[in-house]
Amino acid sequence: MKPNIKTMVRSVTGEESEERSFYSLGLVLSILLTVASFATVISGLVPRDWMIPGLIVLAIVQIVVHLRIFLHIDLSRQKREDLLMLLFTVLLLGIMAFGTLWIMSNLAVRM
Amino acid sequence: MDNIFGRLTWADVTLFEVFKDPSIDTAVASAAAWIAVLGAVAVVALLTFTRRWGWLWREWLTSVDHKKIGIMYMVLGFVMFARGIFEGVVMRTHQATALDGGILTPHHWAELFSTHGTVMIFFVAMPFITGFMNYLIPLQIGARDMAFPMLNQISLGLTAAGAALVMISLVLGVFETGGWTAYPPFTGAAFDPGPGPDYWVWAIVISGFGSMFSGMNFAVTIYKMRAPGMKYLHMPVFCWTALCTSILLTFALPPLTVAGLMQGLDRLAGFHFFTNDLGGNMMNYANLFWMFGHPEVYILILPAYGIYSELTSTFAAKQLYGYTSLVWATMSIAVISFCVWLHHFFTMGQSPTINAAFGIATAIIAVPTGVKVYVWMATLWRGRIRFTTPIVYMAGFFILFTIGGFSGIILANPAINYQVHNTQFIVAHFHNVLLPGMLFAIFAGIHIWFPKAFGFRLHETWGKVTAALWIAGFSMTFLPLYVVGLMGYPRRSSAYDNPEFVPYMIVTLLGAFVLLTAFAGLVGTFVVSIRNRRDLAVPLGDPWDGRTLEWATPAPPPHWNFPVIPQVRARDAFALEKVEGRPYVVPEEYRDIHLPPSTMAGVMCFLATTGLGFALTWWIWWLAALSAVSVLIWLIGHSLRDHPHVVIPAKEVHRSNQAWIEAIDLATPVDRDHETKRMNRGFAATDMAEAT
Amino acid sequence: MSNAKPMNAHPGMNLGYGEGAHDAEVKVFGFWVFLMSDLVTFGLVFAIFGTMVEATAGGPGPREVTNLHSVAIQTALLLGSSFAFSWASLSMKYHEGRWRTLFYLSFAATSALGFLIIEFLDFRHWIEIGAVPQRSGYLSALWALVGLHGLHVAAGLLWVGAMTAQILIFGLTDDIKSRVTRLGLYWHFLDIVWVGIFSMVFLAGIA
Amino acid sequence: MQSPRRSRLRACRAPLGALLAIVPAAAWADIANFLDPLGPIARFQRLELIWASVLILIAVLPVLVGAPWILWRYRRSNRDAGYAPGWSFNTRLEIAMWGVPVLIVIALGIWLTQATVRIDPYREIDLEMAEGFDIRLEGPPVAIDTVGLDWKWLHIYPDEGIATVGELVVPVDRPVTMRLTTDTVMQSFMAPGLAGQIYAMPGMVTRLNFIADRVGETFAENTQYNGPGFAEQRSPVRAVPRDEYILWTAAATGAPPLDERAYARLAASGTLDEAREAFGQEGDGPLVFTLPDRRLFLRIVARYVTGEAIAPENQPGSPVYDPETASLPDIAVVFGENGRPPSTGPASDAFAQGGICGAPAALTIANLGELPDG
Repeated sequence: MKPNIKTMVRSVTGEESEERSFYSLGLVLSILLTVASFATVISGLVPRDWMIPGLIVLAIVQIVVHLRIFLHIDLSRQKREDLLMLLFTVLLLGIMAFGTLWIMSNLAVRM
Repeated sequence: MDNIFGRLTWADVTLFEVFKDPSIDTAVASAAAWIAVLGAVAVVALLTFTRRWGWLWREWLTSVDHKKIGIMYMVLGFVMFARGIFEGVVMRTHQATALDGGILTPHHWAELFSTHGTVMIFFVAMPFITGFMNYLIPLQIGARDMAFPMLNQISLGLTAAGAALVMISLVLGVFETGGWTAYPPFTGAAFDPGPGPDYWVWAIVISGFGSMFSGMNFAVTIYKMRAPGMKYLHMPVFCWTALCTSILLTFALPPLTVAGLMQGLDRLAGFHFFTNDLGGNMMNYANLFWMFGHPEVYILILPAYGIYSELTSTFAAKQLYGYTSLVWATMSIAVISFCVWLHHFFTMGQSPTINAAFGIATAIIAVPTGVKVYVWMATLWRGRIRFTTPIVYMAGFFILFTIGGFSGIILANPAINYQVHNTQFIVAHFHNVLLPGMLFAIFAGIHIWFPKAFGFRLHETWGKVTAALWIAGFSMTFLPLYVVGLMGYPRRSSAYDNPEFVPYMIVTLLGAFVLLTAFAGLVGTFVVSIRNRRDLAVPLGDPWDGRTLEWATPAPPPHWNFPVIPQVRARDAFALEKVEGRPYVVPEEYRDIHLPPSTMAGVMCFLATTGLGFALTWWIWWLAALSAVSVLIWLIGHSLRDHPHVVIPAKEVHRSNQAWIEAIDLATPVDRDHETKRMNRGFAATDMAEAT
Repeated sequence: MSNAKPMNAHPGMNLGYGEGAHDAEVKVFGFWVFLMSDLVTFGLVFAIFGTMVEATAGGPGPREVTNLHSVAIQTALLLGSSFAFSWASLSMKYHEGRWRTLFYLSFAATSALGFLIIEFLDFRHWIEIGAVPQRSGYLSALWALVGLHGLHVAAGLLWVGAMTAQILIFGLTDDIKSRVTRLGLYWHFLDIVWVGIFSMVFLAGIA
Repeated sequence: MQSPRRSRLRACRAPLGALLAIVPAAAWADIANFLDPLGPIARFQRLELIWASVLILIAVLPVLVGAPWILWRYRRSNRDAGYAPGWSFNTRLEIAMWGVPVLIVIALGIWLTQATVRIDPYREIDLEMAEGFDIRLEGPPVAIDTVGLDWKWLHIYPDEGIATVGELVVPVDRPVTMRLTTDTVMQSFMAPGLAGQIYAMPGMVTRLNFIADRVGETFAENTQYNGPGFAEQRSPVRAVPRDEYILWTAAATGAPPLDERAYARLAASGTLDEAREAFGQEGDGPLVFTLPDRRLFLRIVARYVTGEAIAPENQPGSPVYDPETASLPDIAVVFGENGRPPSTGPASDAFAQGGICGAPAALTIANLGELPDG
């Protein structure tokens, strides 16, 4: 027994505008964060030593915004497998990328 | 375009080398080329004369049935295994004569150890485990097929394309000579501009994509396609190991792909990733390669652990001891295997802190591995062990694999590693874990599941003798290498000048011949079994008193696996039904079954990527473009057509299942004492029921 | 039954319940696994780039290759493309007709095409100033990383083309919706990778 | 100096002949290896091997003994043995299964960390270390710069102003501090009787420290495959009394110079035999040179960090390498007038630690960008 698609479409039109504003929020946040990243480097307001950490933080925040809003990752049950997969990937990537940078920078100093 | 074949010329054809410059060396090379060519011609001729082309195309090459794809993986593995074994024997023959020389030229020797390693790891071990996972996963989790059947076929096509490139290198040109790891800059364009390293790069990258897609496919299948009621902790241990292997395949292949593609860019386009000059850094390659290479070891060994788990519990007629421990051990191995890669280059010059950190991680990974061995012992304890062929392999595994693990933990200590790295000690170690660890499991697994796949058992006496030969051959060939390794004999060395090595190398040579006999024994087992297939037939499907869902189907299982998707309540679903005395229940209602349609996607991808790899190796640019464009156009075209499912009517399912159930009703259950006798038709009387 | 929300699997699908939804869920999850594997690939190329940042061998460095105007335009185009795609997903989810979806999809594609053109102009400029990948390890890593992303975008464009044809032929069937959803995941994923590239390659390069 | 190891690469020597070759194995009994070390580092590694083995045996023995016993005892035909088909868990057994290996690994981990730090190949053998090993230190360290060529090792003694190919001679009781690089592909230097191996890579400098505490002979070899002559890249290492070492260095003063041309010829792919032939030397002894340019090692390293591509004709090991036209970079061009690196940037610290003639302790990919163009 499949529910009638037409009635379902009607029952959810309220949700459409809700989702639209959510996506728009994502767009606004992304623009703000991108502008902040550019400003970090070119405005001259941020001390040099803080630039790269600042860029890293802004990039991570923006990635989380993208994941949450555009890729619909959340803590609900049906997304749990996706989220776990993502976290596991981040863990492995962390091991590999951190390991690579650690090993190679150490080797660079000792060569 | 001055030459439509790029840089390929007549001089690259190795078939006639022996006539131009007769020697043992060229004779070996040309013989190998002729065997490859004549073998291909013979297969084509056989198919033509028996008019089997249509059958091959319809039933096999275009099939998306996971069982058939699994079998094709095994066949591919066996063809390549034959090559790998022969190469091994030629190499050992050379080494036994290598005091100050040897029968081969150093160049040919280098080609041999490089192809032997590449073939054995990528085109024997990988197809074998992929084949097993393909065949078993859907059956064990109660599914009809993989999550992505067409992708599954494409994976096979890509793996076969890699294998094809390695085979083509026998006939056209030379192969790479820097070992299966192919470290630059030795394999870079500055030192080896020839086609050898290109063959390696493209074979590895293309088959690597195949393995990666397989991994994703298996992972999704296990995550999403389990039968209703089958919780994660109800899955057979093999499925757990397969799940972890799939995750490793998904995440560990990217470093290899990246390293391979960068090497390809260095060689083809003059990039500077791993070159000597302009900021290239070969240490990056070592780092990337082993970031793949170490998880790869566990990709190969975990499914083998799964097979050992299934076989101990089956042939001891016991529930598996410590299921949860095994699951935890498997998962922790999967994760830790990503934290140990540096132990393959302890001697590159990094600080002792880093060496110690990775040394400790390596020692830690031994804990779950050790636990597994104890778990299998505990499973056998107070069992009723039947000494069938798989148990013979298992016995060999216990002793030999433990020795391999022993040497592994020794290698984990950087202080010792400085002395034995890159020596024959390493060669002994990894053969010691891969042969008894992985290959024995594959052979044991073949004995167990061959009857499921083909409907008849393998000949038991032949099987046992072969198993004994493998064990003896392995011990003779590889254990002496530990000693010469400690004495400072480097690996990959075509000659030595220490006469003390000679006796060891002669034992090794004898061992290699025992291994060759064992291989012949394996072939003999198949031949004898096929001849006696009527006596060995087990059409009812459960010759070994199996415990998991795949045994609750006829042998061979129908295309759709299960007439009705089973409901699962607990672990060892089929064993439970048998103990409770109600296996083989007739379903209340049959429904139409929808199966994915056949497709030529796999063949297309095979042809296109073989062409692409060959073209990039020989700089035949038009062929490269043609291959890439044609496969893209085909795939897009494919997506624009409708591909209706194949529907098996409920009546057909009913008829087929009813015939099987009726045959079981007529049969008498066979006691385990007669398991290997003719009366075993695949309807088992279970030991477990008697005890409870 | 009447208040069942059709959000059973992933955004952009209103497939109802039953076999179709399960099938779509499996496929979308499978694609998610692929993306994660691809993420590792990108992460490793990033890491290699990190180890080679200083390997300029006296050739052009980050300052010479970074054109912030161009990077800003590329960022805007890619973000716009991503946003347009989410609009396409929404119209696929809430509206029956195919044209509305195709309309937004064409926006996404045009924007991405613009991105590729600007990127191509950048590449041409790099070649002009001698910043070719054959010059140094740094430039090899740069071209590989930016090029890999560009190649993904180009492949995505091809996919949008194929998808458009499929929508025209089949209409918005369950199967097609599931495919568009996967394409959407891919599209947004590429945007995430670009966030990494403009922050860590270009901005950090001149910081 | 005639030793039975002097081998020639004979590709197709009659196999039977090699099998039956009656070579006096006794001559080999005196050659030290890892199992019979000449110095404290290798001896320590051997001790590690023994103790690690003992510790691992605790975990391994139960399997080696238990598995065959269980297989036999619980065979199906033995109806006297118990049968517990449902037995699948036991808390104590679980604790033992996980606990014992964990304890062993903790012990191994602590142990291997200490050992790794203690014999870090980069660590110079000083008085403190000598005390730990209970050996004498007599005299300052001997600096040796080793260059891996296809397919022989070039050992440069910058302080003595000599260089050898095909033999490494070290004095007993004086620490050796070795810097390594190659002028071709990656190699791995190992002298098993003295210390483990370390990779040598073009454009980079790795280090190896060791000391011989008794007179004897071992061998140095390459363990990283680098081409057809790989098996030939093995030569004797002699640890000699201090007086003999002085005599040996003095005797070398009349040797031909290893100038740029001679080096270019030496660097061409070829075994030691072929190098002897090229330099017109009879017999099978080592090649000995004097060293006109004490910065030769540095110049070899610098070849790869000039910021310019290396033409294949100028790259030793390449099939088209041409020793007649090949040249090494001028050190002043690469590192500035005084042969020293720039005084700022991350590179300067590493360079500041450099030993002989301002040679870099570290020449890294990372500091390539910092080098002046000249």
